[in-house]
Amino acid sequence: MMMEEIKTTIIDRIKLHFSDAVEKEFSYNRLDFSVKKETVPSILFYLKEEMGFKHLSHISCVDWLEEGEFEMIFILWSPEEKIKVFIHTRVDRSNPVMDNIDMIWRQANTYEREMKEMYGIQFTGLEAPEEFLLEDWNGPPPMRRDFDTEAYAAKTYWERPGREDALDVRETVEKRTGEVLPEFAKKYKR
Amino acid sequence: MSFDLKGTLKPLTALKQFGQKPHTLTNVPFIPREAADRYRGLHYNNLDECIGCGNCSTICQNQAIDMIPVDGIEGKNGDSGLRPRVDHGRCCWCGLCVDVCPTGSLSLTKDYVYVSEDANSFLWTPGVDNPEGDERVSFFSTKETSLNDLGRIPMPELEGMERIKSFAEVVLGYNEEQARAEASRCISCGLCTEACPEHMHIPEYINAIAGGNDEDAVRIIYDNNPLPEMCGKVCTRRCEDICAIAHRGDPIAIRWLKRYATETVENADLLKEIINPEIKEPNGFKVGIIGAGPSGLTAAYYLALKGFDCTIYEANSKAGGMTMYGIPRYRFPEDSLDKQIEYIQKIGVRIHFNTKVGKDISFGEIYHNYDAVFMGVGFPKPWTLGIEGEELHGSIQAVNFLYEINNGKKVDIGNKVIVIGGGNVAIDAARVSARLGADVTILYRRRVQDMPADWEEIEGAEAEGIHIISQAIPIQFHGDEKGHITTVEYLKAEMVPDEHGGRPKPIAIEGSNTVIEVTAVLGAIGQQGDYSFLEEEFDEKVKIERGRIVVNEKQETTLNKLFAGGDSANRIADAISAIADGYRAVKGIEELLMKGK
Amino acid sequence: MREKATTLYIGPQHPGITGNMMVRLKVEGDTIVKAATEVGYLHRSFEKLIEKRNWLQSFTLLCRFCVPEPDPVEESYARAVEMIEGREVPERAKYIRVLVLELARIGSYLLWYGGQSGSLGLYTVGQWSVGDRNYILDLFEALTGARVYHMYIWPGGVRRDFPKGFEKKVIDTMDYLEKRLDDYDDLMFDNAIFKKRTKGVGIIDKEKAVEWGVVGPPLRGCGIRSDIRIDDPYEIYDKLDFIVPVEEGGDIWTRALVRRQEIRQSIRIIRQVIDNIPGGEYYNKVPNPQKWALPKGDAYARTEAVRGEVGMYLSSDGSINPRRAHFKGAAYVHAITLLEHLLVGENLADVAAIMNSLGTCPPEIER
Amino acid sequence: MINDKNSQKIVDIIRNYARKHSLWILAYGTGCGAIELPPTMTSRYDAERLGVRGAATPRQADLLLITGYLTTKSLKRVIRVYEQMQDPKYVIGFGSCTINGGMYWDSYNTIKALDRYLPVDVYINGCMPRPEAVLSGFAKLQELIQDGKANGAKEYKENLKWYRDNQKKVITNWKMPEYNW
Amino acid sequence: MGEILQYTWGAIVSFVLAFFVGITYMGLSRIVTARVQNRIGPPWYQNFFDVFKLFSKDTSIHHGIMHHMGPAFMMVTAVMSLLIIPIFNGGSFFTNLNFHGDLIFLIYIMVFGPLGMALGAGQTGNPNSAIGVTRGLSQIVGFEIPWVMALVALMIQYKTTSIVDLMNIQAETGKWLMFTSPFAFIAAVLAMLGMFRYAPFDIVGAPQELASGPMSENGGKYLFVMMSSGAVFAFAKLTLYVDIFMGGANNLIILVVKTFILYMIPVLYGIVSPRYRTEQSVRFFWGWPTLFGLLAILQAAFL
Repeated sequence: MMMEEIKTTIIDRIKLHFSDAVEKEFSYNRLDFSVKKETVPSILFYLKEEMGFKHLSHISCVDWLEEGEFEMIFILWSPEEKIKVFIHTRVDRSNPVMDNIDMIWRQANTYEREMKEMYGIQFTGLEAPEEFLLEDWNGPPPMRRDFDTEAYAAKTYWERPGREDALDVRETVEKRTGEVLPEFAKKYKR
Repeated sequence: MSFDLKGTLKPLTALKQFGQKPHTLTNVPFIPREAADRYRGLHYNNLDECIGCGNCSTICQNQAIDMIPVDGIEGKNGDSGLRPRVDHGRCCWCGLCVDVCPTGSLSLTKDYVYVSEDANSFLWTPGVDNPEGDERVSFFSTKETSLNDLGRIPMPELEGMERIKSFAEVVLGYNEEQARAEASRCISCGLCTEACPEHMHIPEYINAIAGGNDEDAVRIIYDNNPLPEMCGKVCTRRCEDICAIAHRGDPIAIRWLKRYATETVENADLLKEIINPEIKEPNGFKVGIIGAGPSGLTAAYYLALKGFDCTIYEANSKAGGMTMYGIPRYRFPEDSLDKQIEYIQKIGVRIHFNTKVGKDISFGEIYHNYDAVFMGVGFPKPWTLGIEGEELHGSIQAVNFLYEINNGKKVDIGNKVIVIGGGNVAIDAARVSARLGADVTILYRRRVQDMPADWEEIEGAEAEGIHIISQAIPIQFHGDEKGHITTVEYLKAEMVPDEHGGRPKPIAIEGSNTVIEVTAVLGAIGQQGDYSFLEEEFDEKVKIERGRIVVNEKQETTLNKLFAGGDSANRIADAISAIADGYRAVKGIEELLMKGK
Repeated sequence: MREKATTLYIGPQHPGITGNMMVRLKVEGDTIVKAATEVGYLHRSFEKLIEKRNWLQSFTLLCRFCVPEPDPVEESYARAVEMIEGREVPERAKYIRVLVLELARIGSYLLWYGGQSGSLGLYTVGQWSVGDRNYILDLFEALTGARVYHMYIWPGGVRRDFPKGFEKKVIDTMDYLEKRLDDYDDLMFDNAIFKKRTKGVGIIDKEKAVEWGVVGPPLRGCGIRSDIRIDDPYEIYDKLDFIVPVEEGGDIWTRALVRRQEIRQSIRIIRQVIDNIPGGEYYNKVPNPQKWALPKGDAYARTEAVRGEVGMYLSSDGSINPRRAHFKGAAYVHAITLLEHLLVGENLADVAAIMNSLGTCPPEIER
Repeated sequence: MINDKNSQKIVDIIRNYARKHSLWILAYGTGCGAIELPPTMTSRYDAERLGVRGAATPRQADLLLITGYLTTKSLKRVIRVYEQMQDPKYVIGFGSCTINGGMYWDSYNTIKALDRYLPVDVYINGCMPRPEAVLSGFAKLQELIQDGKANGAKEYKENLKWYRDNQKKVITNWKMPEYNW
Repeated sequence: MGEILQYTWGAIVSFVLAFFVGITYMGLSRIVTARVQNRIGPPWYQNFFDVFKLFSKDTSIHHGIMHHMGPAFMMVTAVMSLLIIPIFNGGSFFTNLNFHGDLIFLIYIMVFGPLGMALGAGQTGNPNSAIGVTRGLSQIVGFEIPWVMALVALMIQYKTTSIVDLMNIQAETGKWLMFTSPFAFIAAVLAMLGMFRYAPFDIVGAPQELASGPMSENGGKYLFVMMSSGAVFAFAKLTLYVDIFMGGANNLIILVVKTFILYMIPVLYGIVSPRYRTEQSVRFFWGWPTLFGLLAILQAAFL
């Protein structure tokens, strides 16, 4: 079967079973669906058991701070059809709760542990040790975009002194020529 | 109880290695091993080539590179005077700093061993602390591997032969996409601001354009230049000469980007809305300005913003001075400045057109009526060649020629024109003549590469079919019995190096006389000032040296409360330095008048 | 009678593991009854740092994801960027990339020889193979300018062209290696004790393998022909002639056999690349790195590394910084859920060997 | 006449000579640097020539190699390991990360300057230092030992409070036995 | 009185000799290993540096009295074994304390060291040590069987339990026992592989899972004692083998040559072998080596 036909079949079947799925096609062997977060476990289960997407390639999370949402991406791979499907879903940033899917794929447990720690997303019914990568961490979930790692590092870890005499090239030239940069232009400095 | 005989004995064959030569490198660590030819080891910086642009410091994701002053290196035009110092407690030897170095001065060497018990000793300046690294350079960037965008986005232009059919503007201007792409080439080092006489905030407005904020770009440009459209079209752009990228490739098209930014604003009302200048309450002082050239307009604009009451007296019917009347329309269309002049008038500057000082109004009147006077009168009078036959009919001064043409008058030049000179005026005259249908030849004393005109102009001229005869010194014009010029006689010249280290001088070769037939000759070897409007009482007080009014760093002349700028006061004699003069004069005037307040 | 269970910690720093990772074991005698992986010793938050760096600066961090074989990570990132941007890669660059990837594969397998045999106490193979790996690293040094952190494959192509005489050097090294591989076989694969130690140890169930997320040589060691180079071909792998070796069994031994054959396939690929490499450009230059912005979009690029699937999920919001760069390494699955499952019931003495055969790479898990 | 001072000196010279030629390393392989250690220890570079060999436990080791960045979680273990080692003991810091943070200067989870937390005798430049540089580092340390200048451990003992304060500043949950010599 | 002095001197000289030869052998084995591994390896005297350095290290950690005793037991075992093993043929100076029945005594005393070690390791509380000790003892159980069988075969065949007697028999007949009792010799050599704890029988201190096993908590001076006793013990064992199977030695050179050749067997085999798991090594010893031991006994009993 050609890749296009396979894709059409998949889209048809998914749309039949999951009315909220919005598809987006990409070139070659990629196919995206956006679904509501409640649909995620069932669509994943359906894809795995009914459509041969046996391999869970990846689970990722993106913080869209400005939109107040987390985007979660599940990437599945079908070893038979050689096609990958992306499942996108959005989770409210202020109340990030997701369904746990580690009964579908055991290894999802690890991803969920990480996301819980790094983004503060709660997975209902996730059984795992509290800490994953961090130890004795008491700041906000560090991968959230509003956490400023540079400021944290500067505050927490001592830095070797001796570099305070560095000059800014632009300012040096400015000073020499007597140029006065207006306040509003400063944000365009490199 | 099976026994795997093969499996037991076969491994024993490994013991044969006992007799083989060991693979160990015994010299290590006592004699360092030579690294590969491309090895990324410790840094080396060629301090003479380095221009201190700080691009290495910007690209470094580890913030390992600081720019620091180094003994023995002074900042100058095109060199910040700073040199990179590398914190080897941060460096990851990725070599990105090398790949982005616009001059290629920074490189990595084959040295890789540095061991110390002192943690603070890992902070050192390449090239200063390892001058011997020169010979061990291994990882360097070339034009080919450089990460800088070396190629300029080509400016859309009319086709060469299409151009000479009319006076339509040759340069079409960038569209948005092109402008963004061109602006993205900039590495924002800001060295160009030093070359700019007006010290415009170049990297900032380019960054604004690159980031898609054209309005901010306009606002930044207007911060110290009220005539960006003029600069955007005809600036001599010293900034581009020293552009960091120009060391390897084409400089950023700073001028075109400025032009793009100003062109995004459609009319004066919008301009005012975007810039939204803060105009101070009128402070009661009146300033008179002679000449609505770049310097005069600049002074008027910023003085007006500061609450001064400004009046400009302009001899012609349009503002812009030499840019308006000396530059042909295909480079600088007539309506170019309308929007800006209108805007300047909108914020309260009065301009009296067609009012020639010395004829329509006396200088004395102005001087006595105003609290301060700024004078930007330019260089209206051409130099003459001073050779035989110059008075012949058909021997025309290029400046006058351009003035007439720009005023819409006709000048009869026939079909075979010689232009003498190598400056922008000469090229302009030649290209205008070509548009009038003449076959044009330029005679220039030195070589083509010595021509002071913009290279783009020269290329443009050549594209339009204009011949250039270099190393040619005209010695005589011959005319017919009607007093009309017929031929030009010139000598070939050879270039002799100057013993004082200046640029080579052309020396005429005896007997190499050549004669060309012509219908007209346009002389373009320079202009001079005309200060005849100064009445006697002032004439003595205003000190003039070698044709130029002497001013101090605040543009103040030797006459009290008289300020001067533009061609008549500075040697560079281009629009942007005139603007700079005007801008400086504003400060001088403000200081003079507001002293007590 | 049940013996009392002892808790034993393997790690965090332990001669048996590359990198820092801890496995908390409950042992009864020498038999493991429970295993729990504890990671986090190497977490330096690359992904957070990448969000602060621009698209080109990020590239320098990538090779640090997994130290023994950094190039597939660079490759995945480069390809993900190219997917988002739609940037074309010159043909020559594709060949060079494949060459680099395969050299890296060989180098990594040579290190694995050392690890696998060393974890069973056969240090001589390790001394040879890790020593011979230096010849691969010498090639890298000549090509990329660094031994380990090549930082060579980047968006748009590769960083530099071949140096002079490089092709010959590659072929010479391959000739040498092929000779040496026979020595390794004599000592390692023909070794009765090695067979005894590896056969039937750490068996992965073939039926469950795909679901468990097993990839790479461990999956092929279960008898499943799965290789991204074939299944989801990238660069020029679809033009090359090579075999994906498969062995039935699912234990350490079959995984080792797969790797042993793969290293020879890699040599074969390298010879083909050197024979067929076209001329021309090697780099489709990216714009000024300071202002290089990618269009909005996302991409997931996967590369077959020695450990299995190495993927990079990139999300761009249209700015000059990546919105999110999420790296997935095979060890992320292998060394946690799979390892915890496999270790139960095994002998304590086999822990290091099992971890090695799964391609455990802690820096890849923790990033 | 042999006076005590001179004999002590001679003993020191002999002792330092033996110490210098017998460095048993305990590598804390934090990712990066660990990758150049196998080549250093194997046939091509063969550190054993210099008397350097691996030790399996901290009790037996003389030399702690910190081969790169340290996360706070690792730092806690490293301190413990260092304190378990027996005098005389030395520390070598590998690469940029141990000097001033290296690539991870803005990471929330890694320390920047190792010498705030442990006394470091020798730093090796590089990211990562290649085996030649590592061997040079060993050679440098040997030099220092011979001259009696590698006194990191002594310094640690003398300034324990300062070190401890720094350590506790980054390790929020200090649940370790105190230094127990 | 003179006799006692002679014994004392003999004991001291043999100890020093054993120490030097043992340590040198260790160094040489490292060179041999290195050469097979394509390396140059350390100088032959490297282990002297190591030993001296360990001696000069501070030792500030201890885990109670048994922890102290562990290495001491080992040293005692090594010295005692050395003292009852005659070093040269005939000479009374190096006969030391040997007596009739010393072979039986040796069988006991040689297990004593590891047992002491076990007690010491047990007290450290380090689980690695504990598991290492368990493994070590299992392995001893493994190789003791063929070893004892080989000795029993010799005892039956030559009707003596004295090493000196065995040496004398060889001297008289001019035939080494390794030729007259080949099965016993093979069994004994295979057992020796286990005794020396080179691969494939180095599971006791496998660094991959146990750090250094029983010695995990021992550094500095403890390790110094252990290394020294190991060297002395190795020399003693090798001398024993030479004495009972290879006709003993008349002078130092022959002794060194013979012991070195014998020593190279476990070293070389170790270079090319991965290690057995505990139960695998026990199974190994109870397999072929035990069979050879049985054959030796059968040979002794019926031939």
